[in-house]
Amino acid sequence: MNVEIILFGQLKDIIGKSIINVNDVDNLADLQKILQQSYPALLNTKFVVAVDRKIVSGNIKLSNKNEIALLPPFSGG
Amino acid sequence: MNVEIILFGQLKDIIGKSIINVNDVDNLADLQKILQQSYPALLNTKFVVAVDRKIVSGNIKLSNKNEIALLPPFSGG
Amino acid sequence: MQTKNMNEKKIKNIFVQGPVMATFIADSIQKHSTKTEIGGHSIFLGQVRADLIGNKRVAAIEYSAYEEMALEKMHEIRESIFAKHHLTCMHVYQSLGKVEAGEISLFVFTSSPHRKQAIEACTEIVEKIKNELPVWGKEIFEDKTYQWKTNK
Amino acid sequence: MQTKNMNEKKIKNIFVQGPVMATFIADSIQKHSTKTEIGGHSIFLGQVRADLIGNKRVAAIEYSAYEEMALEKMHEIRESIFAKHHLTCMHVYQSLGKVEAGEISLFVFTSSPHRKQAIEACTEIVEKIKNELPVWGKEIFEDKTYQWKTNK
Repeated sequence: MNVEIILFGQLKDIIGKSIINVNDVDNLADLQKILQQSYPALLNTKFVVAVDRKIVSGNIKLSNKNEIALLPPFSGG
Repeated sequence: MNVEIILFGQLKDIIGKSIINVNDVDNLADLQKILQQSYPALLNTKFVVAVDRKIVSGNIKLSNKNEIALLPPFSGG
Repeated sequence: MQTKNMNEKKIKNIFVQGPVMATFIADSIQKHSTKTEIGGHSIFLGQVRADLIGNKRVAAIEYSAYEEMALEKMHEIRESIFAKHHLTCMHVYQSLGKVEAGEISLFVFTSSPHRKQAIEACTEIVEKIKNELPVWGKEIFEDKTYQWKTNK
Repeated sequence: MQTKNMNEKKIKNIFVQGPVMATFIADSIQKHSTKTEIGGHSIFLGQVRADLIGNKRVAAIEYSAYEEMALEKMHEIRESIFAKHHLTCMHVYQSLGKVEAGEISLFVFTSSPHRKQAIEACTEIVEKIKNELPVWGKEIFEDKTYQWKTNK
């Protein structure tokens, strides 16, 4: 399954895009592994994953209906 | 010795004046006694005494060079 | 007397006649745009409430003060606040005279490089003003009778 | 989907393009003069600091956000604040895009019958905004290079 991932803040600079596509992934653990292989710079970068606009942790199922985003540390205000 | 006393807030209403004069007084304890005799309504009224713009307590000497004021509870803001 | 005059010079006026206007607040905020070391401003505004007391509605509060003592006390408060908190600046305005319900009677404004200092200082100043400044409010009802306000 | 639409309707926008202007703040204050149950307003303003980082001076911050998520989160924060504090109203404005040093990028405004509730709520909202809203600031130096801001 192909999922689309939205990037924000410095992650856009690090990866050089604001949206990336990842193939053959159906859970969060696999996604994290694939991302780190494809973009080694992410290993040195703090971020959390949001699925459908909620921050998630642990291993959860993903589908291409989910809105998936990588969020670096917040710095609004 | 004659001292002049400035009144504020509801004390002006209670006494009906904004300045009163008290004769033959040279300390705070005597002043309090004379005030309560001359204005019995003060017995039921909360107030503090300021001498030269500082709140004072206990018995202190007074002279006609002091600025003496009676202050009801504050309600600014 | 020289010393006394020098101290008096530093004493800032805090009193304004009638309500504090929103445009005055805006001007005060705008003036801080040149102070680029500031990261956070904290503002408190006291507004006159149309309280129902018994069956009477408060229409306005008329403020009076022992002005000279209040300014001396405010000067002390200012010095203690600057000694305790890292502030860039601090402004206080208290109304005298009549302020209608819905209008603003107190404006406290603190600014600091970091938000926590500005917020803590502002809150502390408001409490001190309510408790320590010789200022009195007379609540005037719609029928023109009145009672003296008491602070909580 | 009906339920979802109803929820979305209640979600208020908080984002403004560019700086929050002092005149906008004044208008916002002025609008509350008809709410005569209010006794105190608490306001926090975040201002962009011209920090010196290494030997470079911050000239502006450029803000971006995951807007949909930020608005949903802000809606949650709003509901939790109203559940906890007795507020008459609450307003939040966060800048997007470029805000120059000395300009205002965050405006939080709470009002309540009594000051303590307004002050506590305002402080709590500011902390939640800094920690929980997906908003990012890019510090742009005078030489046009930049670095991503980190909140303390």
